[in-house]
Amino acid sequence: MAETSPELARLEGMLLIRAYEEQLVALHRDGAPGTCTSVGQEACAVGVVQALDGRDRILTNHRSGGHLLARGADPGRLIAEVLGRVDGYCGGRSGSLHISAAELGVVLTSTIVGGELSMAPGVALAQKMGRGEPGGIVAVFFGDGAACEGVFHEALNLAVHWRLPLLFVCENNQWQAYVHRLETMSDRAISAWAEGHGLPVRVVDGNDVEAVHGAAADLVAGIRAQGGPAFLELSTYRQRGHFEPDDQAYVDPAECQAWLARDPIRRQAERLRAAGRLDAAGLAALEARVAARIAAALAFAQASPMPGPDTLDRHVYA
Amino acid sequence: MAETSPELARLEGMLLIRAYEEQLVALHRDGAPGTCTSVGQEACAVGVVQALDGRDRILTNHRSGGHLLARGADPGRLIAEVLGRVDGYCGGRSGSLHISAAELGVVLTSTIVGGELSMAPGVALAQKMGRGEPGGIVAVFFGDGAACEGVFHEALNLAVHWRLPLLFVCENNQWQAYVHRLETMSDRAISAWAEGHGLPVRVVDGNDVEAVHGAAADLVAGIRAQGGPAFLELSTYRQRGHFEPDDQAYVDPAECQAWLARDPIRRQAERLRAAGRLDAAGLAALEARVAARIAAALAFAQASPMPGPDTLDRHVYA
Amino acid sequence: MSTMTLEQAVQLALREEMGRDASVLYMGEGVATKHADMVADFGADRVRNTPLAEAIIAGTAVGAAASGLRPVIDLLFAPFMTYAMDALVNSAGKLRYLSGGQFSFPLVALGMTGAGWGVGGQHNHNLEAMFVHAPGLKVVMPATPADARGLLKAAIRDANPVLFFLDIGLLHQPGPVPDAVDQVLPLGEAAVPRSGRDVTLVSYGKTVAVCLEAAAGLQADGIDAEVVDLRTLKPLDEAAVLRSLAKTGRLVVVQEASGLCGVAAEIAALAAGRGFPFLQAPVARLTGPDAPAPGNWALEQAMVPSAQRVMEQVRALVGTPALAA
Amino acid sequence: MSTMTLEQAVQLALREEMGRDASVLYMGEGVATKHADMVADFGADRVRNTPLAEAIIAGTAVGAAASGLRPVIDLLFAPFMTYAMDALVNSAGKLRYLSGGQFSFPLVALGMTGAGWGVGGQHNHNLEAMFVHAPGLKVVMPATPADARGLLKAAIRDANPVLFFLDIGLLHQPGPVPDAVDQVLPLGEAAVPRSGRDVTLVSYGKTVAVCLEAAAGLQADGIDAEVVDLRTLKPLDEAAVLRSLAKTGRLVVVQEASGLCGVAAEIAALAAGRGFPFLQAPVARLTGPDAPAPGNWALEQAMVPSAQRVMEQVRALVGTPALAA
Ligand SMILES: Cc1ncc(C[n+]2csc(CCOP(=O)(O)OP(=O)(O)O)c2C)c(N)n1
Ligand SMILES: Cc1ncc(C[n+]2csc(CCOP(=O)(O)OP(=O)(O)O)c2C)c(N)n1
Ligand SMILES: [Mg+2]
Ligand SMILES: [Mg+2]
Repeated sequence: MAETSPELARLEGMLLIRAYEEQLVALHRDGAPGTCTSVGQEACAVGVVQALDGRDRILTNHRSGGHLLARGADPGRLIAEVLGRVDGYCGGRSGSLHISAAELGVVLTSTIVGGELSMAPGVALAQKMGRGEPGGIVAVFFGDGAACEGVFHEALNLAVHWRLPLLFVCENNQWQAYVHRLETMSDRAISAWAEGHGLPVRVVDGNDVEAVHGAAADLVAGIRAQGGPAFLELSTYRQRGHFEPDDQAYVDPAECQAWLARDPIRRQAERLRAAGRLDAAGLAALEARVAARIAAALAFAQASPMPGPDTLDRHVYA
Repeated sequence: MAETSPELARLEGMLLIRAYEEQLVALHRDGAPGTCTSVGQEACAVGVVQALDGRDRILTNHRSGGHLLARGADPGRLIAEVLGRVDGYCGGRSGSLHISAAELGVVLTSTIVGGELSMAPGVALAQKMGRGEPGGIVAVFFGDGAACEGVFHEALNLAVHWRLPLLFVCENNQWQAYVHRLETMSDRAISAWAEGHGLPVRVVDGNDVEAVHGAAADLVAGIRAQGGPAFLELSTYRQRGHFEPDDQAYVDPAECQAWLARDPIRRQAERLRAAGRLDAAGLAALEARVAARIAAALAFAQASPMPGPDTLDRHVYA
Repeated sequence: MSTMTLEQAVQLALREEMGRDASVLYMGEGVATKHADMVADFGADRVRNTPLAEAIIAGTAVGAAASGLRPVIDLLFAPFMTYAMDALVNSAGKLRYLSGGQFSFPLVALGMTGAGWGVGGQHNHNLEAMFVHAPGLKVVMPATPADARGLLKAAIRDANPVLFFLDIGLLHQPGPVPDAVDQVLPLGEAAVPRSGRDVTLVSYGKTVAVCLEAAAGLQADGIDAEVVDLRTLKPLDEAAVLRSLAKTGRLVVVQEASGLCGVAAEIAALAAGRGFPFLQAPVARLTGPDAPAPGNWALEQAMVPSAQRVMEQVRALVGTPALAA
Repeated sequence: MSTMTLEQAVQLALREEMGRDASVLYMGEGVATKHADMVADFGADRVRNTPLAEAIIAGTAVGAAASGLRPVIDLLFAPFMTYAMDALVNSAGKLRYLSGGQFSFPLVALGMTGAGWGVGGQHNHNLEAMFVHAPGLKVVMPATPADARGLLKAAIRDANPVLFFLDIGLLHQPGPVPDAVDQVLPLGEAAVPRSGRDVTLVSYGKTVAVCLEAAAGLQADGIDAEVVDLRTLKPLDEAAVLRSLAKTGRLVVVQEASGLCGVAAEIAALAAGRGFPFLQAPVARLTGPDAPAPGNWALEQAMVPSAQRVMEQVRALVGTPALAA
């Protein structure tokens, strides 16, 4: 399998996220801190992030592993951060829930639901006012739950009215921690709310990485050309529950099964196989490469020391 | 002029509000505290409040004079409150900005923009759960500015999703203190935002008291019949500026002139005159009656004592 | 006597009060999911999952409380209360006053806080002092399952808005709880879980146990420490603190929250004022640092004053020559 | 020296800093309307009216501050900051720490507070202590036009988020302001507008003048009071307070904010701790009541500690026999 292509790269990107998060789950079973995994949502991360370029900035939230890896984060430094080690992106201070990596343009990650929406217009304003790299835009990832917070409304209105270069990416994974989103909003709510703000809105199958990528690329091109914001709602599913461990006893098994059958990684692999661009050996090779990276990452992270308690009040003030 | 009719009563109701607020303006010129008048918006208050009945509850904000008077508040107790006297509805503690009168069902007035929207679903929930009078609904008055606050979005979503008996009444008076609303939102924003929530929405000329009343009555009937909320946007204008005194130097005179020409009181008077139901003498009689009430109210209020400083920490805790 | 965790005690109190008073309502992000049994017993009307929107959860509670209901809202983690701050501080705390006493707001807002989960300062922030500072609110933070039950029952029955903080580090610790159904503990009364003559240790939440451990350790040095558990942070049981101080003449105030303008500052200020005649040594405060909580578990634990530090502090104080002696 | 009001001094500082540094941005509900001259001078990009939405004003400032701008946001009245609390406390205050120092947040949030307008507790609420308690934030509250100018300039240049409170009662009072353009007053330094030997009066904001008036009145009784104006509430100039206390041995802390967990409690706690060796009498706090501000003008004025009360308090203290004497 010598072929490389964007489609294959997207498959590999998704495999990496899956392997990384499965590693975190295994670590958790051995006593490491829990995490919010994005298993099942890999197409959202990969599809959108690959539609951005180096000038752009990303804001994310508690479920950030996919976004960071898709942006090129080092899985070793990510695992180190989850484990609270000094080589983590945040020196072990964040743990899993607010990992940002300024060097990658993944900034200001917040685990306050809606926090990313609150800060994103300011990052976009700075881009617009020439403080970022020329032509850069901002993408903000948030969940269906975050769309219930008032700051969703405030951020959309400000972005539209100030014509900020901001792509809103709602990963509608059907769940808001332990509450199904249909217990908190109507089925078409999120895109309908966005439409009320009068910006371009697309709703896309979030488990189809090519569809996600295509829509994101269109919207990003529109933002760069016209300046104002755009909105992308991705229908997807949180396969593993909210936060490790989660037995998902509260989840309707039929709903879960239906979504498992639409797994984004299998789908992309089948698409490539059907097109004659991937065979079993090729897939196995990709998986092996990814597994090796994660194994090396784990070793790196586990070798990294814990920060000392004497560092407790470092970095409070600038 | 022996005729009495709802239309005439609405005219008289608007005249009373106008006379009351002009009295406050005069008092302010003599050194009394300032107020947010609703001069120019009287049709909103009278049209909506007359569509409610005694079982219903009302929440309002800093610009509440019209709502309170339309609900039957005693102008003497209102002026007393503005002047900080013990006979005010709130014993002089509120002053002009948060006057509520539980005995009239005007509850929980807040001068925090959006405060009324934050509390209204709870009042409606209590009604729905049988804590109010059977069949009662709730009306919440707020401005175009309040629609920018996140709690607007949260309140709409909750009311829709919980099917609360709540009439949202947005008095879109074009201004948000010293900022024109088109500096903060697009022209069709408010109703478009509401529509995104999937509840019945009507946009009505807020300077036509009969149109307001008709729309409010329809929506109230719908709420009583179906249970869920409804939304009424009233296009109107704040003739006197934000808070006394306000020279309105920042206002476009052409815009202001155009709206003054559409004064809701003159309009209702002309409508009745055209229909042969009011003549100059009749109007003068109404004005005289209203003036007499306000004069008596002023005398009452000015005779009311100030609360003593020993009462400073009364009513903090129940 | 039964044995249960603080979390279980909270649920027990809620169930008891919901059974007793049909106007009690329980709302929050996931409460109906997590407590399907309560939905079954009290109905979906009274046990409600909400949208993910703290401002409207709190605002709705305020409106409902003024209209004949008694809402208990679960705001999950204390830092999320910042979204609910307007409803709690400006509405619930002020509208009784500004309306001249027309309304009351019998509501309880629950929030978890404190070290014990290791997920960082956006989940663990001991910000209870912010609400102590705000007028019109009461604030409770129990240290034992029995107190959690008794105080929550009192909070639900109280006519005022009560912020009720649950220390994450205590949630799963078992403790004895009396079986009597109506074990209501009045708000505003401190407890003295250990009496002593030489020094007063004042605390609340999980650091009460730290003080008790320190007191046990100090025994070996021949130092007899009294431990005062504030339990309610507002209204503060000032008399209990002064009573203890009158006896011991020495005071160490211990809290996990950061120091500046915290509850420990209030207690120390009380001692410096009305307690001054009793003071034989400086008042010491042991508090968390002026820093957010880190995600790293060990660092998070290091934020909490330890029994070791309390003991050292006490030894230093007792060594201080009594100025008045 | 020019004479200007505190409000004018704030505008002057803003203009100076905007002229000096193109990354300074001024945003808020109506700032462009009220300061059309600044729009003319600095452009509509840098002087912006915002939607009526404090949460996103503050959040936008946080995002912009981390991205190379220096926003100054006008949140109008302090109680409106409750809507901005998440952005200020959870984002600006914590994300530097939680990111391991990757970001800094050079922003200033302005809010008016204090008696002087008579429109009630939803406009006047001295809640500065809430922000003093929160990690990662700095807090300033000047008492004179000159200090307002110098401190605001320092706040704008500071790399941290600064809450900057303007006392409504001082806004329109004129005072001398030095003409030098670069009169920057470092954050964290108290002033001693009056020195004395017998008692220390610590305060900030409008009650500094109350203390000065009381000090003048006490002169007649032969009591020589020193007045310390904190100016910055965080970082607190503890050394200045202790220095004065070392000299006088007696302390009265005066603030308009309510007492519980306020800045006066922190100062009193400092005195009870490191200041204890100096204390010759109880530390007295004179604060506003634990009540929202009423709309009634006279009642609102009555919330503010008066010079009369300060004098009575001082006389009582000086009458207290020095325990150490
Ligand atoms: C303000 C706030 N409220 C509640 C939480 C607890 N919480 C963390 S994630 C989550 C669900 C978020 O749902 P959604 O936005 O759909 O994102 P998802 O977890 O599904 O990716 C909740 C309730 C929080 N972190 N912040
Ligand atoms: C949270 C909050 N922000 C700002 C203000 C100051 N303020 C009072 S009224 C007002 C304008 C409100 O506009 P709108 O909602 O349209 O009502 P209107 O005054 O036009 O009736 C503003 C900004 C406030 N009282 N509360
Ligand atoms: Mg979700
Ligand atoms: Mg308006």
